[in-house]
Amino acid sequence: MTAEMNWGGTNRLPNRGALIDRSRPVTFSFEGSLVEGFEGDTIASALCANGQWMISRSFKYHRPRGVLTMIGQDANTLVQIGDEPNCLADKRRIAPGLVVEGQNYFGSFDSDAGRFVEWVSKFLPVGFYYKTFHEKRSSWRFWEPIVRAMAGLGKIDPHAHHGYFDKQYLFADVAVIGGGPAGLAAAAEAAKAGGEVLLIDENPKLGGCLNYARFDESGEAACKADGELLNAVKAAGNIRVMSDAVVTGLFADNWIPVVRGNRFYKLRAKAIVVATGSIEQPAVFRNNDLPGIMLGSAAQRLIHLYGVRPGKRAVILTANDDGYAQAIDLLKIGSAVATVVDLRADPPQTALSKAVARAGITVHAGSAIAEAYHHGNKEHVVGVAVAPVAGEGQLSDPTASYECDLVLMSVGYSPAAHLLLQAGAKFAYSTASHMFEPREIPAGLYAAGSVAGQFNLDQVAAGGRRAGWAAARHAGGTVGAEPAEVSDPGAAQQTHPWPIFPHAKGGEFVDFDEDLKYDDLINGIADGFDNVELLKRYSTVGMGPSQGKHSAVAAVRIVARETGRDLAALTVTTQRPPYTPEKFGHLAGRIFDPERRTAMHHRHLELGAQMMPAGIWWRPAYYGPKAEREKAIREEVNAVRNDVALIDVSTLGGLDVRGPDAAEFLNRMYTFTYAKLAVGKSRYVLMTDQAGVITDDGVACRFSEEHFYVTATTSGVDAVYRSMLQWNAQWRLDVDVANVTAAYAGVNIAGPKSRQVLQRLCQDIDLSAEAFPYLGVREGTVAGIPARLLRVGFVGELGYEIHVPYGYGEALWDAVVEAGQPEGIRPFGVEAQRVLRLEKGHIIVSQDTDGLTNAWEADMPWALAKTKPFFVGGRSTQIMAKMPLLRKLVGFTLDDPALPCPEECHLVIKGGEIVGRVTSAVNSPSLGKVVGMAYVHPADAAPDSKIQIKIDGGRMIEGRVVKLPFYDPEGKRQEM
Amino acid sequence: MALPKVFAHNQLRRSPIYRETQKAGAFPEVVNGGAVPMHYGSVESDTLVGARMGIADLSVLPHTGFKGAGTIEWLQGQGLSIGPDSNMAFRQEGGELAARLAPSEIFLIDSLAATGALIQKLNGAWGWGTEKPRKLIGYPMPRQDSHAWFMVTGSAAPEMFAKICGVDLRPHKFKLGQIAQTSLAKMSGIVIRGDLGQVPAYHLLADIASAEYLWGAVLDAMGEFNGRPVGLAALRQLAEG
Amino acid sequence: MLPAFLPTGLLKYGFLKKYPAFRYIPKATELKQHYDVVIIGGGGHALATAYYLARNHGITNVCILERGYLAGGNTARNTAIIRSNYLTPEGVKFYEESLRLYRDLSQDLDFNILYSERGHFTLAHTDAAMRTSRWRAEVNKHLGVNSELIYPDEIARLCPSLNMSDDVRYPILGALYHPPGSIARHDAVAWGYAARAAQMGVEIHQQTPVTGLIIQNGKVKGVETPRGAIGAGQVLQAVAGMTSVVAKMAGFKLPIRTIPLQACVSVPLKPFLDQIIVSGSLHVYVSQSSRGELVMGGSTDPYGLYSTRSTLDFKEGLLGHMLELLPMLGEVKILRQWAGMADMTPDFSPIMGLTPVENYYIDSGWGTWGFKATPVCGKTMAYTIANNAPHELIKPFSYERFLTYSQVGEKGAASVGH
Amino acid sequence: MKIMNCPLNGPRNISEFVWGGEVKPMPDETKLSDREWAEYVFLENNTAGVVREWWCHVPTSYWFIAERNTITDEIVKTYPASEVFKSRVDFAGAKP
Repeated sequence: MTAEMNWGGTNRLPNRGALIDRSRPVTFSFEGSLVEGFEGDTIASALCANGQWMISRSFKYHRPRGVLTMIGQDANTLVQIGDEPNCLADKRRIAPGLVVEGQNYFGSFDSDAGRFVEWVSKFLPVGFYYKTFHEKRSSWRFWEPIVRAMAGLGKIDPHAHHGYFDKQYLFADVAVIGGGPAGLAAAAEAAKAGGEVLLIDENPKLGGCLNYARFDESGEAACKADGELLNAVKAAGNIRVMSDAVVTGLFADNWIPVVRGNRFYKLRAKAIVVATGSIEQPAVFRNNDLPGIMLGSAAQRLIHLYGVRPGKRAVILTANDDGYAQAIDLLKIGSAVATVVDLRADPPQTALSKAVARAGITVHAGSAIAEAYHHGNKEHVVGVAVAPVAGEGQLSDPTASYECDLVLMSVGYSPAAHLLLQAGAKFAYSTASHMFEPREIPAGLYAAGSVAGQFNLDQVAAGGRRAGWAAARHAGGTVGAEPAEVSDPGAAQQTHPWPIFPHAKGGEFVDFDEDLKYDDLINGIADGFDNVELLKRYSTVGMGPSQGKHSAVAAVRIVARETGRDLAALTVTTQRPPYTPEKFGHLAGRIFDPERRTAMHHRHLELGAQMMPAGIWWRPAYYGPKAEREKAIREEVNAVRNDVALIDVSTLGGLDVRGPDAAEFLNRMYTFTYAKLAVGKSRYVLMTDQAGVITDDGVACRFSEEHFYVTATTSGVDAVYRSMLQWNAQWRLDVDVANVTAAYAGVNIAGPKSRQVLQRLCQDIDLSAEAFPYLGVREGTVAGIPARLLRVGFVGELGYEIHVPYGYGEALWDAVVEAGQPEGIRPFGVEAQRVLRLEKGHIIVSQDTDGLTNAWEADMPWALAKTKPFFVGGRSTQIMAKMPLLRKLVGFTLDDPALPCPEECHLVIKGGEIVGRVTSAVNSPSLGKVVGMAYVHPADAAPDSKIQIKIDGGRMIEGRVVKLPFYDPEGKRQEM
Repeated sequence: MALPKVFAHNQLRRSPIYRETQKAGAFPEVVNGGAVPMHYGSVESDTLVGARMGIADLSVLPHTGFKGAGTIEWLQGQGLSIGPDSNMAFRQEGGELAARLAPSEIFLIDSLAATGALIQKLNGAWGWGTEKPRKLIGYPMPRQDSHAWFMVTGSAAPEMFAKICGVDLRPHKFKLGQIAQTSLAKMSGIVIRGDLGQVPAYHLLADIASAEYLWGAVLDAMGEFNGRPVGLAALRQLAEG
Repeated sequence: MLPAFLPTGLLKYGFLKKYPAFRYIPKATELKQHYDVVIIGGGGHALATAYYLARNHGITNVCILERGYLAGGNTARNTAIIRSNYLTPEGVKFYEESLRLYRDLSQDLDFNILYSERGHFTLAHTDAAMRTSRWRAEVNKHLGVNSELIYPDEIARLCPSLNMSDDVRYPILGALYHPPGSIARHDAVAWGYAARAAQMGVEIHQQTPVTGLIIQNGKVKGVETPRGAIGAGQVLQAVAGMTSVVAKMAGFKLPIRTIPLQACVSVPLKPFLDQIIVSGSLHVYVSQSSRGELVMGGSTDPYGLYSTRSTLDFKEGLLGHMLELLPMLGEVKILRQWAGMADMTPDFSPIMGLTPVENYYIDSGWGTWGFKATPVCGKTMAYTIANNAPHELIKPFSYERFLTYSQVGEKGAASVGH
Repeated sequence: MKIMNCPLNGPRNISEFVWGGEVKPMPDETKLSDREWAEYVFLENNTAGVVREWWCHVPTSYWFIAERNTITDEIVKTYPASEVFKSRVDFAGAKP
């Protein structure tokens, strides 16, 4: 052998391996030792090439496991790669320096301490954990950590951080899923209609089984078909091919996730051809899980895709022609075939079976493998016993045994129907083919190839063409004559009805993922879980990483027989997305999380503001280091009370309500009345929902007969706007509502000196108390910027809210700060504003109200119009007026200066019962005492009533109810 | 190496992302009372980039809107040509685009010449009537300040959009002048196809308060196409073809 | 000490030749002409009610009618979280009783429900969330429930896996910590109740939908099924996800909207997350099951639907937020997703007890909080049926409360599906 | 992802829309007892079958009506709200 031959492993075959590039050697490590492979190898193929057959440890018994499918449909090859757990070694391609480790073992991979579980396995029947460990409450406390420690497969790296994943939308007229013969034919045919065709295949090379399966002795049939079909696809100009791309689901209206590399595609197609093929099914016999025992198709993949010899001496268990094809494959690479064991009593004479006979290979017809043998460590199969089939699932005593290092299972298939089932297709078990077959497929979806029960190559291609044609037509393409059908005599000979052979000593695995043996299912049924779904939940069959791809059909067969039900009436358990596991990173993608910033955002940062989220906005909480929070807030409050300060109020909701019915509209949306509100004036607005619950508030400013500018809460405005539009879609009033929140930046300049500061910037508005009184609104310019000015009193001092177009916001801020220098103007944040408004007794909707607060509880009857015929929530509010009031929002203070300030949501207790809670409380800088608002029992709502507040540590303190507002009750300061 | 002479923070009107374009090395000029990036070092290289994958900040360029009963009639009375279809943008004589967002709503963006002539005229012309009952002529909308205005250009633009937008914007599916009011990188926005000569190009109008977020999201999506910010001058070059 | 814990119950399985099967779920028999109590629905609540009817009230002539397979609805689809850290005194008292029953349920039923105390963390990322957390903590403590508002340093100490950094979009400001928060094997709860109820004579009929109700002058007399009509003295409907449809047969409407709630699990991982983590602001919750799977969910779907189809956008939204909380999970994989149907009420509290139809009772409005209430629902509904009067604990949850504007506002404590 | 056909914007992913619940025209409150009003406010048909619903296209804040099958999630048809709410609504005492 040449040096190059030697590289890449002793089991490497010459002149084979469609996917590997022998000119590109690659070295990686497995469990610490270096492994040589070629570019294009998967981890598993490279390991097999180097004689490392054990790739993982099983979930429960920690048995050695090796290659089963070589296409990632099983969980036998799960490995850990750096911070990626549970990675499929038979799908993941190797790369230089890749560090691969085994999973789920204790101590060392080769001698795993976890194996002890199997030694005691007979004491651990199906669902054993339901049956014990609960003698006392403490029993489970003792055992659970032990059971829990055994759970799981791969490991998390706590310090990992997710990499760069992103997403992209795709669009196509026809999407073809699966690049095997059916998919190729479908794509080529669909393309004839001229639409956009997208062909998606999970493998690096198109062709599917044509790349490894054998349809005749010479192998020419596959090559010929491959060539023709590929050329047709290449020839079409309108087929986009996505290889190495996995479709993981099929959702409503043909919405398809496609995973390729670190990108997650979301495809919308007008029509879809599902040509996902079928999943070869294992046989169930004692020790059928040993490394060296694999599906026939897995061996063919190793040979033809990776140039790896799966074994030197093989026993083939079959029930169809494919087993004979595999025998020929093995002979051609110089491996011995000890025997072919055929479950069928008299296998049909086919070209392939004759060829096998000519090669002098004994065929045990009507026989099965009774058990597979191993050495102590169970790390590889070393031989099998063969016994005649005596009846369904019954064997006579073994008549022969063979030494071998390879056992192939080729006893039948099950359609890879997951995508179709997810989309609502109905499949039913055919007693002719012994497979589930499509009965009902939703419009716009078409199935072709073995997923649709087609196996004969000509029939598969024809099925593909017909599906491609139908899909193109459904997608609105102009199609020619419908391609002809080809019937298939062969399908009935593909799958054996009962490749399940229990053994007196057990060890016949039905579910490799979950280490479930034949008896576990039988016993589960005997325990009363005799429905497929119940048995799944009780025994966990099909719940492992491969989601029952190899166990679901066997489970249904067993349930049907044990309960005497008709298989045709049963279905496999619900197939849920994803078809193959999707990474969190794929689903998350680039995390899009929009945020809104005011025009002055960066000014706040420059001034050292601590920002806080308000809805999706950012607002300054206070200015200064976190450590000096209290001090900063107090100074900001004092600045407003004594001098002048400014706050960014841009996030406040703003709605322009315009038109002949503007006033009538507000009358209906809010509790107050606005018809008679004078132009140039503003008035409080309170909104309730249909149930009379307070939902928002603000002020309405009337700039003209037909124009109101209405403010709303920062986080409420979008909902307010939306509900206004929905109501007027029903009322049809002549009014236009526009959400102009972002369009206007806002600054509230507040404090006794605010007028003199503003005067420097505002020439065209007379700011005098007489000309521009409290609650007045004006339009003019500030610092040369067109502005809306509002005299509102939220903080209780002389103040002006200035609203200017967003683009001018930063310039306005700069101008006000500049103009206020002589007065030492400073910015204040949301925290100070909360203190100021609390001193004035103004509520904050959603802090001082909750999801059920009505106007009576909030003590705001003054905001309810008496004379209006209607407002949203009006009737409910009237109804609640007749009912006993259960709580009332009041102001309170603490008379004992030694008492600590209660926290928001500390409870108000009366006679041991919870009657309310503190909604806001602060140690008021302006008043030098604790003031707050709380819900109290209505009996205690009168001023000077005493209330009991339960603060930290369960301590009860006494508060006294006082009339609101706390600060400047006559409102002289804000009306200056 | 020349340095910018105009600075955005010296203007009254400021683009919501002027800091970003400044960081990217923009050379601005004053347009419509604000600073608009004309190029990022060289108009030529901007133009080359723009033909492949570029994004321009036009937020300070004149744009406005009108909506409500009577809007279309009034605008037509003012000489605008507006077709019957919603979600189509109609080119005016001066190159402005009248984007019909709804049966009675127009979003008007200026041409790249950015004279502002038509928009000033309309803003000036609109007023509450004194007649009784008042004739309904719609209402002005503060679009200049509710929406940031970016232009995304280049052959890679459609594929870039496919990373942030679920609507198929590829030229053979999204015709010239067509409008998509949709979700972009999880925020609402308006996309108008307005090719520059042979180069695919899209106006992108979105919430001005989220402009920095969107600018960042688009630049991130442009990365694999080696896209970068380009100036208004390059757009004009491409438009001339 | 150790011997006390030896699982001696398992010895027989090892030593006996033949598997000593115990039929937990009895074979279906013929339907009788008449039962004292017919329960529509074969989920956890129905089975628990049947169990307590038999055990606490000696009423055993009871028949459970399940249209599909046993406990195959929301009982099979929930994420098995148990807690009592609610917001209203009514809610807290109710769920606390449920927790009390859960603690001893394995012994009570002689069936291990794998009840496991993990500690429940409701993360707060905003001021508003902090206020709600303190509110819940204060109400809980006042009523003797173990809850505490804790701050980032302690959160970091208790759940080291969480991303506590400040430079994320929604930094963690604090959390409502509820040490008794637990998980259990949801199916096992139903199976245990079924097995013991059946032993006391309760009949369980799967694949038997109720197609109509027999009501004479305002009084229920029986139910109709494809297997024939059955007479009944009293009838309970416990059909989460189909509540309005069945109630319509009884002739009344409910303040319920049926909305899907989705969830998913990861491929099994070695245990690394011992706690139950919930984030209302990020709409996610996660715990790690005894199999090693991460069990994850979020808030209900954006619109109403009577279907358990899965959506992709649910997963995309959920995992985006999940990686903000647990950024090390980028390479972890989703194994399976599914959905249940949640009957959402306006105040996020259940609707239980008597109905406008005489002798017809309802156990509904279980939104996203049904599993954790299973034992207490069984106990209180059994009492309510046996006495034809609502149990003290469920009086606040009456159907009437909406018509009298006296709702029980739990939104603050239940709005994320957990 | 479902496709919702918006009367204004055409077919879009349903994630661009918010659900407004069943169309429940408001009865004349002057003709209802308190209890009847509470029933109108709180009780839902929650129909399993084809239902007439409010939907809003978020990017345009456009409200319209969709008829959707709540069992199959099939969207039967969509149309502007004006096809149901044809004329101006006034309340007794309110001047037009």
